[in-house]
Amino acid sequence: MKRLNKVLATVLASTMMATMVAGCAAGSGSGAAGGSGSDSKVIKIGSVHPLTGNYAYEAQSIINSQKLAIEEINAAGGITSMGGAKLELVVGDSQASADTGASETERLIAEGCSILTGTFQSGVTLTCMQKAEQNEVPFLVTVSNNVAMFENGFEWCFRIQPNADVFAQDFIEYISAVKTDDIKTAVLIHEDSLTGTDSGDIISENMASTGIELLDRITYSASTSTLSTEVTKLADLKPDLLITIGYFADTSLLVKELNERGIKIKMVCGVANGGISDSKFISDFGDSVENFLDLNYRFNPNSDKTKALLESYKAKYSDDMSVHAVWGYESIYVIADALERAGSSKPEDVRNAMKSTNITEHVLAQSGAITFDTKGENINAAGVLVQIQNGKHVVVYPTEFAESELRYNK
Amino acid sequence: MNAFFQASIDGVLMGGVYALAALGISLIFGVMKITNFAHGALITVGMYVTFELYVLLGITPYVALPLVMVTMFVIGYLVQKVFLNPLMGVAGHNQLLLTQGLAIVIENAILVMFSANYQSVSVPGFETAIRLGSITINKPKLVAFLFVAIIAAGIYVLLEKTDLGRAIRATSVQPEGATLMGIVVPRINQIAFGLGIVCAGVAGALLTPTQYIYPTSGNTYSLKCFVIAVFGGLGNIWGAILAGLIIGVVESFSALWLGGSWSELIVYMIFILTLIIKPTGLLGKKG
Amino acid sequence: MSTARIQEANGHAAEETNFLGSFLKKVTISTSNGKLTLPQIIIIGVISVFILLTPQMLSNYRLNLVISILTTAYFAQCWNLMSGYTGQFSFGHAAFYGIGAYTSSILFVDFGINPWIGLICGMMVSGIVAALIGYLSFHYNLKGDYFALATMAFCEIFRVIFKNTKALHAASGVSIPFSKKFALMQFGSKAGFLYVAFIMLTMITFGLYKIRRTKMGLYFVAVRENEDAARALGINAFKYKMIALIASAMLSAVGGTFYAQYYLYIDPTICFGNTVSISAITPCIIGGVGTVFGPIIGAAIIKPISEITNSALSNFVGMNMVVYGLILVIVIMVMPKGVIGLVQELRVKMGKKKKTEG
Amino acid sequence: MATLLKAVNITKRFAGLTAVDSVNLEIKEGEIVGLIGPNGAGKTTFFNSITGFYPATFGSVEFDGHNITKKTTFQNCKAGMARTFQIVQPFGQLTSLENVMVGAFNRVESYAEAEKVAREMIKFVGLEEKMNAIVADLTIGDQRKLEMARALATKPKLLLLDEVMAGLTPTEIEECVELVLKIRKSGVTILMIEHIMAALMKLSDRVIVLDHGKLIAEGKPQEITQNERVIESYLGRAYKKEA
Repeated sequence: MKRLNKVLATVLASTMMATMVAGCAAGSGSGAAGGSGSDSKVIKIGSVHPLTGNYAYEAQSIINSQKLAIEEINAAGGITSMGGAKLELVVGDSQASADTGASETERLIAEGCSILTGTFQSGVTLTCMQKAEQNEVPFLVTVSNNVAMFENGFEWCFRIQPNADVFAQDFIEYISAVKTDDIKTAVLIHEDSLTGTDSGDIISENMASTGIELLDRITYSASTSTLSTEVTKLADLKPDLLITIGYFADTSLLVKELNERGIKIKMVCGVANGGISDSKFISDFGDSVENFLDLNYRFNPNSDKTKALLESYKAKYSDDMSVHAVWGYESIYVIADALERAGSSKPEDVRNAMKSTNITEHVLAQSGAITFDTKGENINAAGVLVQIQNGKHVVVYPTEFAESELRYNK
Repeated sequence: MNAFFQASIDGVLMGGVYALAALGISLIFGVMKITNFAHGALITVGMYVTFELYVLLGITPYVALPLVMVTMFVIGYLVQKVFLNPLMGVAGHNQLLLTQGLAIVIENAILVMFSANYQSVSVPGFETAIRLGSITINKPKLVAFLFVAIIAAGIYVLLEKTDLGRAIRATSVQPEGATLMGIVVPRINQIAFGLGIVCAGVAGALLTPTQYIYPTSGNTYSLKCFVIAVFGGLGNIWGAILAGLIIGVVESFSALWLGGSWSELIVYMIFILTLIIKPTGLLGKKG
Repeated sequence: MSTARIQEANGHAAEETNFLGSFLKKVTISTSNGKLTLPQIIIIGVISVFILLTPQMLSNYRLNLVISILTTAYFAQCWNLMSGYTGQFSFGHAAFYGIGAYTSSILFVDFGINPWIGLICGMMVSGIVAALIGYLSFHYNLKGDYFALATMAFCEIFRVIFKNTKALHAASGVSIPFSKKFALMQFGSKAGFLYVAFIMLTMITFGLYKIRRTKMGLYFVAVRENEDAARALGINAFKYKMIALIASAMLSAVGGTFYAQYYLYIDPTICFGNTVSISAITPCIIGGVGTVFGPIIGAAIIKPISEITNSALSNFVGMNMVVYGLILVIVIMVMPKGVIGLVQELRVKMGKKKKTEG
Repeated sequence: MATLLKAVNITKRFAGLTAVDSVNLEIKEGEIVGLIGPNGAGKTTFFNSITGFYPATFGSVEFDGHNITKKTTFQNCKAGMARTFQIVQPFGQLTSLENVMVGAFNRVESYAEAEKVAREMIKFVGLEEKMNAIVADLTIGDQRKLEMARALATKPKLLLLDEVMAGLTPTEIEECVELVLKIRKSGVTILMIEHIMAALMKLSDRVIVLDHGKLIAEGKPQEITQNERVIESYLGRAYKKEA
């Protein structure tokens, strides 16, 4: 045992030394790699997501779709304005922690990424954006809907997805439009992290304008192991409309409890809900979640491009493409477009090109082009109302994107 | 009133599962004075073992239970043998960081092997709850509660009525003395750790019909188990059970009256009060 | 102060015929003797100069790594003061770190109070909280694992409170506007932060080194080694545990404010998460608990390892953490007393070998 | 001679068990008092009650003219009461010098001065060879001596020794006896628990005997050896063995 220890110690010590030396050498080598010239054949795009930890599943799907987009672009000849330069995704793992996210951001910048994408959790995203801003490298948010993030006067950051404010406003608008007269009361239930509270606040403030009475607002911690008491509360209130904001696991817990107790609610509507908009949700709950609604970002169901994308994703990863993944996919196309126009992979040129983005052909369910305002937010970002019908997600509102009529529970 | 009864029942049932997981912590701490921070990760392992058996053999978690127990025992036995026994003599903070390191390894090894996808196990006939008037009782949790009672009783008998149990208890009181009596302490430690991990694994297995399985799904229980184990009195079986039930009910009622976000606060306050007022826990002997 | 002692030490070293043994002896600093030898001073000097020159030599990313090593080492030293020196093992040091970060950030963002003043306020608030936690724990004689679990519970309580209280920004956290003004405690470039972090670490390390040779320092260690004996020798153990805890908490608060000013965004999990507390403990255990330089050595090992596993295995999701965890486990198994403990053991072994051979 | 310690009616109960039962004791300045009794007679508990480790259930203690019943250990130490432990309680990872310095700081503030006092005390107990050794590496005998040096460094008026000679070799016992006499000469009053009867006979001016928590005899060593009750309860076997 002692001998073993000694051997282990020696191995360990030498590995440490070697890695440290290697690390330093690598560091000095890539020191000035930040702005590799336009003649380079490979353009690096950084991607920081929580690949380990609680959000590993969602993060993985985003990375998958980014890789898919890059393959498509490279197969189609890369960035033509730069002599067919190829794109490469450099992946960083934020481990769901802000300072790891920040240091991964720094690493990807050091490795010469022209632009970064990330990171799913708003807190981590914000920290990473601060780092990108300081290093003067553009940062395109894939998924993170916190409003305040873009109120800091950042000049290098962009976001194509709708923020929590847009979600909540759209929700209020759409629900006013589609509600029937027998829907008089509502309960809002959401998880208590940034994602839930952001939209939750705006909805509870504006609920009155829809003419529906908000009976209660129930919050819980997303990592909870049970929601039975919350559902008990809910059962006592008997709302006509249940509004739920949460991730996949907690929303599933909620639905499980509702089903077990046979609680039927006239209308269930999520807001950017990680559960209801996931196809696994349908396969797990079947008929019981029929007619559930979700106000969420989504791909445009009526475009051929989308249909092809969904098929190729499924073929490649044998899993349905999640709603989050769409933003990973589209983010790469937005970047490729900027690179094409910039004709350079210098972060500054990419940023300037990003500012004048105007993409009309995209897979998103939003009317109008992808184009950024001065803050860096996508002006036309919008949510759509999705419903589960016959075991499929279909868009039911606004009519521009609708695949089907909204169905009501009797 | 209805909500009151419902919350009590939900609390008690959830408390049963907490109690079982905490029992493992209590046993491990009681015998080896190890604060096992890998407990949550091992609960997850229990879930995945159950899930794999469900996928491969198509058996429900309840049928799979004996196999889960054996697997978990072996895992626990080996973890103690390979990682913890060599560290038994050194300062406690090493074991703490070691179990923390193991938790990282286990959690991410699962991620590598099974991907981060949400997995679930369904038991036919268990999708709906039992109804008694307006009160509903969750079937998987009810069954889990029964299993918890059986396993707790089993561990009680093992500890109190068998030679092995006596050896374990002797080791927990005084390892040096036990050595003098001819007890092979390292092996007893391995068995005790194995048993503790069986508790974690069974808790995980029993939870599979009620929740999703993903690489970090056991983590939620980790801290709560410590609270319960200390609250009940470290090393005390009935204390852990009682404390589990109390914490389950407290959590349920604080969620009802204060909201789920604050229920954790109440649990931790109870914990600190226990430490201050009676550090030996509910049923622990006076210090 | 004690020339006799130095002579003694020198004499002792001269006896050591084994070159490597005597070298190791000179390089390691045990918990028990307080004087630096010349080789140690030289090594420290060289490393310091190297660190101070890094802004000229390294990329931003490497600088970020150096800064994070320095701040991690600083936070670990804070923990070392109370848990390493005084033996009160805290598992919830994030509480003090978080309170420091939140106090200065909220004062700045909501009330326009300068972060430098906020830093002082953070130290005060953290000190008061520590006094409260310390009183409850020490007055009721919580020790060992029980104390560790209590601190962890206190930390969780803070996390829940901060997460759910609107006035404290709840889950939204606090985002600090970016500026380049020294007056606002932002130093424009990474180099500025690096120097500040270096000064913080140097000061706390120097303090820990010095205090070891004072009455208070000796009393801290005495309480750790044997509280009953300490009390029998006239030491008010409660008082010294309180001093160590409060001092450690106030210094941790500085680390928290630094984090907030450097990363410009904090939220309840970033500040009060379990991983934050663990990040203070890990370097100490790797380097050597209760030693002056252990936490620095530990941070200098563990941070690069996590960087390297992240970058080397970035395309193999999860493996980065598996390897990191395994390294952690192996390190603890091979060096239960940390790097410094291992080096001391090797030294003793080599000394003995020489004796038996001779 | 003035009374240094006056313990009245000291009673200590643990969960129903009475470990010390109404014990009265008075010690005069300059005395060496021996405390004997069979195992479990409550001797160490009595020490702990007097020194404030755990306060007595009933009774009062007066030390050097002050009532110290409610005082804690460290306050008593400041007032001039020092003790050693039945099982040595060293600061294992510190050097001998540092161990004793901890005691010395009871009276002095500066590090240099404490070091001076500690060196003197270590010389006093004859451990100057091991000044810089890590205490955990010392023999039990040396650790006991060191513990005495540590206690003496606090500059006590009263020193309570709890079986300092247990487990020592005959030569070491010899040295220890000399040491205790030397301590007395330096003006320190001593109360000692001891099982080594021969040593106790040589050292003590007075011996008190505890049995089942009660004081059963008190007097000069010779008187005690002839006391029927003492012989019956304890001394018979032990004294014969020693003799």
